[in-house]
Amino acid sequence: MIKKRVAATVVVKNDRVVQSLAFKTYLPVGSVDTIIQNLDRWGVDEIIVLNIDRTSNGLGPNIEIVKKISSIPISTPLTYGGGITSVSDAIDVISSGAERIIIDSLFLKSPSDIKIISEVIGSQAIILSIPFKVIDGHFFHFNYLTKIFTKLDLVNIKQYEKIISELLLIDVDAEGDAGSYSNEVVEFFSEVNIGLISYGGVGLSSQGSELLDAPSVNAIAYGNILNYGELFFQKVKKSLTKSKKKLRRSTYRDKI
Amino acid sequence: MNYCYCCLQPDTRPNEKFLHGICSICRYQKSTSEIDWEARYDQLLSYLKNRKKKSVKNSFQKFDCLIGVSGGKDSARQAVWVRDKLGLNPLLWSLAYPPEQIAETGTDNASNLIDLGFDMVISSPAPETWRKLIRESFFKFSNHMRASELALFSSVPQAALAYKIPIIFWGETPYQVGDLGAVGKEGWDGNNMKNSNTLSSGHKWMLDMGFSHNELIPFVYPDDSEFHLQDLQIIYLGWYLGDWSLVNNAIYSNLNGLSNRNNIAIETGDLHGTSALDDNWQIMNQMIKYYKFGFGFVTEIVNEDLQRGLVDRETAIKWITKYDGKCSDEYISSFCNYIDISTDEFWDHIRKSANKKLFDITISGEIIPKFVVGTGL
Amino acid sequence: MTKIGIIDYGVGNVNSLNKSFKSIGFKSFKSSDKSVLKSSEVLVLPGVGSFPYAMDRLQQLKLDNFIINESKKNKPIIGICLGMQLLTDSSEENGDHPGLGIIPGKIIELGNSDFHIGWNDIDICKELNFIKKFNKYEFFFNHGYVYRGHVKNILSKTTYKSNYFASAIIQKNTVGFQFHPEKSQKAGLQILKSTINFLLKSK
Amino acid sequence: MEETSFCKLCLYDSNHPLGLEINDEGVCSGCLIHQEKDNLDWNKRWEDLEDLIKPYRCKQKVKYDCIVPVTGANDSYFIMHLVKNKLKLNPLIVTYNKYFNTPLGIKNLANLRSKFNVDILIQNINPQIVKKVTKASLKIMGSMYWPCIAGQTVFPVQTSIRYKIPLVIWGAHQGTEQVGMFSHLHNSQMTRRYRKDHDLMGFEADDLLNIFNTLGEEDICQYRYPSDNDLRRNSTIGIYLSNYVRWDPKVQHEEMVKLYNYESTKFHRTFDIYDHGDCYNFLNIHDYIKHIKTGHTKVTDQASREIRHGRISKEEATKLVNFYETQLYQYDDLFYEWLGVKKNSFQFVLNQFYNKKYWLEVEPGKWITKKKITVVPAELNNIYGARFQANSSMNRDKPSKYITVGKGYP
Repeated sequence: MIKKRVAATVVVKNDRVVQSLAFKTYLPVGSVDTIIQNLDRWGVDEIIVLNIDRTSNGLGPNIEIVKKISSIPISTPLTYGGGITSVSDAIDVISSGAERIIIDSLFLKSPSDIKIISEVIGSQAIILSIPFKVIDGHFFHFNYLTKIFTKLDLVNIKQYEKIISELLLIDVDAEGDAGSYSNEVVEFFSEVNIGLISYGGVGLSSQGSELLDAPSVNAIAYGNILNYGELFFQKVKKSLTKSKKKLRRSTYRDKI
Repeated sequence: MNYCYCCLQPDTRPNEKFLHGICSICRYQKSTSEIDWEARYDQLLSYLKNRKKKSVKNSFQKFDCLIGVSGGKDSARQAVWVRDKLGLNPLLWSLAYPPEQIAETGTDNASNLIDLGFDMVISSPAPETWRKLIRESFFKFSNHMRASELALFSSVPQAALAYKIPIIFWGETPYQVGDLGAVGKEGWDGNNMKNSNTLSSGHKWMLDMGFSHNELIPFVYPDDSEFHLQDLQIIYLGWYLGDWSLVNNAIYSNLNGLSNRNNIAIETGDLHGTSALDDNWQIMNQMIKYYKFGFGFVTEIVNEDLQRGLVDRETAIKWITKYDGKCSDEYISSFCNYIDISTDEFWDHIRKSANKKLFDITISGEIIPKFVVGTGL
Repeated sequence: MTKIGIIDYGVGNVNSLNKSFKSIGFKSFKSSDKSVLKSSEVLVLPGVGSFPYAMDRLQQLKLDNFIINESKKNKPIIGICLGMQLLTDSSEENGDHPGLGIIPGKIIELGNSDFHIGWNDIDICKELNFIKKFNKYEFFFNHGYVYRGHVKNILSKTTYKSNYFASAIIQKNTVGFQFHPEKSQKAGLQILKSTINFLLKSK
Repeated sequence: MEETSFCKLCLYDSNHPLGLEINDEGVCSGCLIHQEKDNLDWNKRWEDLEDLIKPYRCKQKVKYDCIVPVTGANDSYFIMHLVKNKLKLNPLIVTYNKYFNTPLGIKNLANLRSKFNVDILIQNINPQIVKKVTKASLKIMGSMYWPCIAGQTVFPVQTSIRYKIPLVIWGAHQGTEQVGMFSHLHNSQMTRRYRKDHDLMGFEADDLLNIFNTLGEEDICQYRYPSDNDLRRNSTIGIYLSNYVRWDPKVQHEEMVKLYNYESTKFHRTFDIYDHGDCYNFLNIHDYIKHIKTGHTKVTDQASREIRHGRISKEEATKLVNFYETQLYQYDDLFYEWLGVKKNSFQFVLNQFYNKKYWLEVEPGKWITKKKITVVPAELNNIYGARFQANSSMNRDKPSKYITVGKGYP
């Protein structure tokens, strides 16, 4: 049986890992390779690197970081997002060592390119990131470059059912605040036939298991909290005991 | 009070039984002359070879064995021999006295030992708890070392168990110190150390003082079951080191950088200044022992020389008469200061615990031996 | 030490594979040059992306015939994910495209425009020691197309939404994994090691 | 590489080796998190701490409750004050011997043991091995202090595993204190990752091994962190008191001097008198190495701390830094002798580690700082020093000499 994934998100800014609190405040955490090596050793199901200052600075994807990560080496699936704006960007990222890529601003700027990318790297390798806000029960797509939010248009997203393989739904306001992820967003997306990854504000709460109960949720991603203590990925897994059967068992390395 | 024919050991020593007028240590020494030391050495090597396979070396340590050390002569000698002759990687374990008690010679020698290229952990119990225990030991047993010896003996196997090190090397065999209760299944086997004089009194008296268990952790000798669980083996190195003696050990160690005490025999009750280098109050304790049993440290030193024929009986008697049980006032007053009593209280207690069969106490409070060294009462 | 040649044709994750092999005690190198790859004792064909694009890359670098010829000379080959799919006769991904034809069978859609992404376990179907011990172990999958072929070629199967498909296949000296052993942590590295040792022995 | 930006409040810039985020208002993450010190309900935080440690108290009073790493300096007294006398825990204290001990450090540690009446374990790694590792870390990362930091951050954790004492209590979380790595409310704990990343400059013990040098596994194994499985089996957890107490080193130290006779010393390269008096090197040659590699020295950290606590203006702090940064280091001869190297050989090694962002090589092997320093007259060095009056000295009237094991009493 396919397992649901518990992923680790690594937010990168200026080539270093930061804690991101509601996309507003950033705190320095450490270096990308040390943090990812550690997540790999902990046996997280997937590592998601979100490089948040590439598009805004017009830098393109952070190929150096992807290469550095894969030469650690790691043996955990790597997903990279940040600055991917073209087919060649996508190929570069994949051939530098990522299994999958995350598309964000390209969706707003030049959505037709996404199909072309999928023809080259395959739809299974493409995740579309949708940072969202909930205002008065309505869902808005948050453009973190312009800080503008527009109403989420599911009809539009439905068109990507064969082009991308998963949606990364980031609750912007909840980020950094445990148990505050908007469960309703899962319901809202139920008419879209694309698997979901929930990220932002789940924390060590019962919310994780509730989200995993939804058939459309393939994965939950955890970010800041994984930096707060030793073996915190395993601790997160413990908070998901109710969903134990849907998840891989925690592993602990014997070797240094 | 009788003296051994061969040496000057009196039969007042606890648990001592003369046989045909000869003391147990002399009998043991005599028996050693027929020992095939080469064979013993080979036996040790083959034992270690088999054990080494079994030893658990976890990822953050690679020790083969543990050696209990102080800042003294026996320690340096054993450590160097185990490392350089047996080719093992030892962890040295030092149960150190608290700052108020430890002598500078002791810390210097610990430094020297570390600098010789050893890994050492220094373990030292809580100083105020220690102070209370020492005070109680002094008044209860007239032996301030009763508490510290419990810690010295206990901390080493405790450490071996925590570090999962399968072998402990210990120095003297029970034969060499005349403590036959601790003899194991074979001469080298130290796993019966729990029955030694030092440990047999246990630590109940400490609990009776009102301490809780978690204040006395360093003083509790591990249970047999824990030894079994980890297959821990204590080995007496004295069984293998045929030239083990106070003087020989001191020679080896002095040549490895050990510092001696600046000795004035009349103040230290020691002929060479090579003993109890980490604790000046042991000199005082030897004095107390002298008042209790009629012999002190000088007797032990001289006896070794007598057994080896290095001194004549006449000179030996002279040294003992002159220096045994001597202790400078400075050591006594620093001890009194430590346990917060006056020197008068101290002497009152000593006079009370002095063996009245062996000593007269004059009106002015002087403790005068009734016996004549070498002759007895 | 066994030399493993990783075919570097611009598609897929050669760097991490290279490091993975080193970490389990093999000597490995990556190259797109036939003459260099020839010196290897085991060839590894990685691959991420779409079938036609990858096949096109192999042809451009003239590696397609090279791989087929090496296979005929009995050189052990391991295909990983898309690399495994390329070893088969054909694929229906974005049209109908011929593959290298080393392992009989073809690649078809998983169905319902679905993807199989994530960690799943494998059920071993062949009594071969090198793989038997990995029964029910979990590996990382990331694909939307699957292998269809003869049962004699199937080493293990994996269940997904009440259907199952081949997760590892074999033909003589060639083994293909639908999952990514190099991204499957401890189990993945173990299965790689076991497979390479098996292929070398049976050479 | 992005351009350097500066915090408008403290003395830090975005090149801080621990990382530093500066927000749109020009305030750095360190200053931002520092504001919590004046906004949090510290009584509530103390209750949180009590709740956190509750399961670790040995109710039967037969075992140690926790492990506390200490030295003969820094916050050790305050940590013990909280652990022993406020939380009423029964700790086993542990020390890694750095071997650069001063008489002051020996004295302070001895006095700490007596004043707090605690059992101690002191780890002394074979100095011949330590020297070998020191040489390797100098070669690899230009650090003479790697073994010290590696040892003092790992011996407590190893002891936790060996003695089956899950709780390890640390003092300040440097990442939080200096650069605001975590909010106090994140309750951040000790991790192997943090140690490697920040304490050890990205190099764990095994990262020192390579085929070109002569280090072996047997040399570095005692600096290894226990495995994940060891940590899990033992449920080891390392907590930081600074998350639960309004951490203010100056105020705390002043109290420790009064309560327990903690001894302090004047330094040449900083105004603070309380930290690192146990070591001949930390605020001397090690501080100089920090300067050549990172462009700043300890005085910048301490002055920034004083700014944040509102006890000094940024302008005054800058003067202090300019003065102390340029002071000569001392006692380096002891280090050369200990390591067995010549003075000019050591200089040659250091020359390879000058950070060209901050230093200009004007002549081969001759470096000058790129920082524009207005010369500060010597009398200004006491503008703030007056508030830091040392009650002792590093040598305590003894000769300058590393003490491996010392008595420290009286």
